[in-house]
Amino acid sequence: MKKILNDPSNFVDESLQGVVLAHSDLLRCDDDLRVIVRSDAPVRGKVAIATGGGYGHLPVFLGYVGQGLADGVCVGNVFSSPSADAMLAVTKAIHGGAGVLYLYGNYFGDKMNFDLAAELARDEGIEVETVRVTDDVASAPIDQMSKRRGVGGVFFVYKIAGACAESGAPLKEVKKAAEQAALNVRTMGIGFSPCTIPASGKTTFEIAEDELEIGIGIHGEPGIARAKIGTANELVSLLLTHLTRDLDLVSGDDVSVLVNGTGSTPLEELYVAYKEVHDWFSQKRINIFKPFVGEYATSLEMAGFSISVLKLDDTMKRYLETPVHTPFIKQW
Amino acid sequence: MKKILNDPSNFVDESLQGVVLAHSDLLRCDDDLRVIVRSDAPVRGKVAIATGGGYGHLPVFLGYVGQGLADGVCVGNVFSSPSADAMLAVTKAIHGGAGVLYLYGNYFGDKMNFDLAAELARDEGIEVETVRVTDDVASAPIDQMSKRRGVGGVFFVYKIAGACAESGAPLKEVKKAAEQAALNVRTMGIGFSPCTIPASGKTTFEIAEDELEIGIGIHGEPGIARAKIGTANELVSLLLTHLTRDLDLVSGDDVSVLVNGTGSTPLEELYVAYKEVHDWFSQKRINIFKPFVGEYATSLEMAGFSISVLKLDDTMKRYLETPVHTPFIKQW
Amino acid sequence: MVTSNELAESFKYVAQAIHNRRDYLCELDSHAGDGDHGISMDLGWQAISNVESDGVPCAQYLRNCGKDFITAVGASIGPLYGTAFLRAAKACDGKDQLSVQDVIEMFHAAVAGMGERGGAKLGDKTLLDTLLPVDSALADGVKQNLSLNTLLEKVVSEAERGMESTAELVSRIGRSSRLGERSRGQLDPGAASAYVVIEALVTYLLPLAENVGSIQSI
Amino acid sequence: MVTSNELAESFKYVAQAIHNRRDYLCELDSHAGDGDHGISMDLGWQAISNVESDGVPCAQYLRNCGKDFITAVGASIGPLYGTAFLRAAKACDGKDQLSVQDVIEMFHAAVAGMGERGGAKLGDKTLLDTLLPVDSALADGVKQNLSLNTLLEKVVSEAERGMESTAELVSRIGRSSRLGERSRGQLDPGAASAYVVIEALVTYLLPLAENVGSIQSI
Ligand SMILES: Nc1ncnc2c1ncn2[C@@H]1O[C@H](COP(=O)(O)OP(=O)(O)O)[C@@H](O)[C@H]1O
Ligand SMILES: Nc1ncnc2c1ncn2[C@@H]1O[C@H](COP(=O)(O)OP(=O)(O)O)[C@@H](O)[C@H]1O
Ligand SMILES: [Mg+2]
Ligand SMILES: [Mg+2]
Ligand SMILES: [Mg+2]
Ligand SMILES: [Mg+2]
Repeated sequence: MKKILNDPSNFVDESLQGVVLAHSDLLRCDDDLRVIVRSDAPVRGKVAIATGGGYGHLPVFLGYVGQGLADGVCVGNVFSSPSADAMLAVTKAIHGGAGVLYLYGNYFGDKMNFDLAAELARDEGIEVETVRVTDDVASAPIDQMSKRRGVGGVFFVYKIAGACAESGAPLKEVKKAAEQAALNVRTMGIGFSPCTIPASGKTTFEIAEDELEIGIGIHGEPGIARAKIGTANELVSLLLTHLTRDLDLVSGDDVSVLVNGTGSTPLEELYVAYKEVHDWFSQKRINIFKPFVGEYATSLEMAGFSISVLKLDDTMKRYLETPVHTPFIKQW
Repeated sequence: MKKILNDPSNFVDESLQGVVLAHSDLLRCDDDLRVIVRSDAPVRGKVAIATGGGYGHLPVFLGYVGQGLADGVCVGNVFSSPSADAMLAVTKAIHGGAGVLYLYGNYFGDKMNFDLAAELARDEGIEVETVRVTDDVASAPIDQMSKRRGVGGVFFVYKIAGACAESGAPLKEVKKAAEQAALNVRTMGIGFSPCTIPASGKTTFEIAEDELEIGIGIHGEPGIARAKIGTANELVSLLLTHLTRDLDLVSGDDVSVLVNGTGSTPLEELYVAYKEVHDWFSQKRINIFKPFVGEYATSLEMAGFSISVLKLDDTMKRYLETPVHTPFIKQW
Repeated sequence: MVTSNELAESFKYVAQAIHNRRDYLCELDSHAGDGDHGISMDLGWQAISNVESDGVPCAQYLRNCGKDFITAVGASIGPLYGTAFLRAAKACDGKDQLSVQDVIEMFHAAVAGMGERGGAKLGDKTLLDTLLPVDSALADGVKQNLSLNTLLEKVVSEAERGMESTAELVSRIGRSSRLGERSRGQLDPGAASAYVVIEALVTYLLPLAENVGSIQSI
Repeated sequence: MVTSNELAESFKYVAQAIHNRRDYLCELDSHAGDGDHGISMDLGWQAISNVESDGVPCAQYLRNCGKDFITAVGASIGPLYGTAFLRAAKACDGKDQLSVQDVIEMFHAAVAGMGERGGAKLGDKTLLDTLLPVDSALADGVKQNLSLNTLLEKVVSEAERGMESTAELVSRIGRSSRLGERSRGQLDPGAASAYVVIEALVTYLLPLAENVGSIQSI
């Protein structure tokens, strides 16, 4: 295992220490390293957004804490849910009097912990609402959308909900904006090679030298098929065919697109993919508004990429333009 | 070779098409894909900064084109110098009447092409100066600094020179700022595993499962030693010992630090390294001002990291704070 | 009547049993899960061992157990046991000491809470496959007015049967459901650790239950 | 006297020779370099084949060759040959036709330009190891007032000797210098392609040189 590591069991804590030391201007961590909030939290009168989940997906989730996105995060071990206790602590630290939205990817562990935290927070008089992101089209059929996993498309939901909260909207409205985004975002990924979990030294899956996992999840969960390596054109067409069908996209629609690298796939390759995305949508006369290319949701050093498509209305377009300022994601 | 690719010989051009399509708000490419400039070039009256080199190091070099950094770039094939012709074209496209600074990493191919381009540009009446970055301490002894390669520390030189140019300073002064930064920046890297060149399908080097290349170059050039895997603490101490000795750092000095990932090393691990950097410098009573952690100079999917240290004076501190706005690097 | 000190004694006994089976539980979790189940359970029950009971009313004591469990553990098991203790606390709210009937109701509330928290049903290959049969056995035992002794023996055999049923099930929920068919053939770690909990509680209680009569008479 | 059309004819002959050795040159470059040398040289000389010479003065023609070479090729070989042609152009500035002496001076300027551009010395394992001996042979030939025929034969044997010397050298400059000792044992690709250039030029010129006398008499 070639990693920048001391004791593997301290991996998450040491990494978080590094984050907090490097970005003390923008992030704050009071005493529990697993509870990190934007440095100006709580923002009085603003709806606060809490997120969280397992570690190993940077910039998900920690990287989305900051102006224009989320207010606080709780961080679990690698690919493992943080505790309800940490979630409650985040909730209290970011609550600015206007309620808290729990916004995270749909996984059993996270759901159980966040639901329990919500119960405890309500006991303390904090209004809490929840939106779970279920954008991974490969993880369940569309008529069971609530069973789908949350993957890279969570970025768009943070972006929309964060902008709405920043605008001063009340909790109900921020929740609605998040739901609207979650309803209109779809993602599908392709895995080339696995990553290794530091604590166990195990890889997340096995795959042949000439095979790809189509529809892979961000913990290496199996997708819908194993396929031989194809050209960039073939891979992108495959993903976009699934995504546009699932989203019912028709010519004239406006979308935003995220071409996301899962870890060790070079940015140079992601732009080859983006060129294919551009050509494919042009040909279908679907308009791309504000594309994003880069690492937005990773799985440590897993090689591969995912494409997320967000179907846009005018409100979402406006929210996509709202400035964002975290140590990991900046836009203005 | 598991890559997002069509015909490998079109890799660079297709990737550049993706970049230009995704970022047409900030970048412009007139007819030669290998010649890319900031969208508002030429900026009248401002010293223009041209850079360039082989492809495969994103955000180096292309990613540093934009407000606060460079004005234009010429892009070669993977790990191969662009042509003097492309450099001349960039020079003409960005020249705003105040002269052009050529700023790039010290490699024979790039030097020959840029020097020839400078000759041709001067023939056309454009004032050109050159600063080559020689920050890689592992590539030659300090008394042969001009033989050293340019690696990740080029980021700091762009940052300082770009900020100086943005301030309206004349060419001589911008050159001096760049030289000052180049003189005060040092880098050393460690390679864990190689990358594969798309056109040839070959890896850049071979290395055992339990070995690291200490002092590796950004094309996989051999460093000063092969070593067994160590802890994060050991690796960082090793690099910082070399760097601080080479820079003659003493307690009380101010530095900026860049912990750079070379491709497939996860951000989570880079922050483990940053924690070690922080502890090491604290212990030596050397002050870290504005650290940077992330991918600033890569070698496709090479695994590993490098540390760059810039010894600061007050002017450089000020320049480090100047806003930057490229599709790849943003700061404000 | 059961006091919070007596609850605490029994929980310490459970904690020791879990600690002894820690590696076995991790091993079970390494097949379809992430191999941490023994560690998580051990952390959680260790935390419970340290909860003060002296002079603390039962409900408050149980609430503190729940809170300390979730402070110690995230993952899946944290909110499941955390919820169980919090619901148990709610079920005996206001009571200083508990009758056997109270304890049985409390257990029912705890298991129901786990079901609600995770949305799992019998047969989904989770700890509920151990605990739901126990819950039914308790309810039936009350109806049939069994002796405490007999009931406890029934409880342990139901728990064991439930746990063992998970070997042949396909996981339909939680981390291991990712594996689909490949999750078949191994005990569910949560079901196995729940059996350790039940078995330890029963082992602890049996000597105390020796001379007491039928449940409804206590 | 040599016209730009005659220069163009000889360069087309060189371009064809390079094209024929393209794979061989790539193969040489694949040991210590990146395997593109044959492709780069081929691209560059192909570009030169297409430069218009009809009615263009020699200096202008050579300048256009240099510019088109660097438009076609980056890498190391682009600026080296590009500089060579541009310096050759400068050396014959203002002249419409060239004497053999002019051509020899022009060649010297070209090789000197390559040395300046890359900073390489004799023995650094580069194309200069082929070209510098040729340059010396030409200078000596002029001094000794050899016949053109004899001189050309000397030129080709010096080029060959120079190229072959690179096999045993360690690269001290350019991409292959990264390899240090490991670069020993193979011909330098740039030295090999420079030999192809010289050999082609000589082969093209020899028939024309048959009936002319000593250099200084032409
Ligand atoms: N939704 C759920 N409902 C009930 N039990 C569950 C659920 N999800 C997981 N479990 C139980 O948790 C056990 C795994 O616990 P643990 O390993 O501590 O958590 P994690 O899977 O997060 O690593 C499983 O064996 C199963 O019995
Ligand atoms: N600094 C230099 N001076 C002279 N010749 C050089 C220099 N650097 C490289 N060369 C020549 O260039 C050749 C390699 O050319 P080529 O493969 O086209 O370029 P690259 O190395 O950029 O791929 C070498 O074999 C050597 O002869
Ligand atoms: Mg587990
Ligand atoms: Mg776990
Ligand atoms: Mg080459
Ligand atoms: Mg080359």
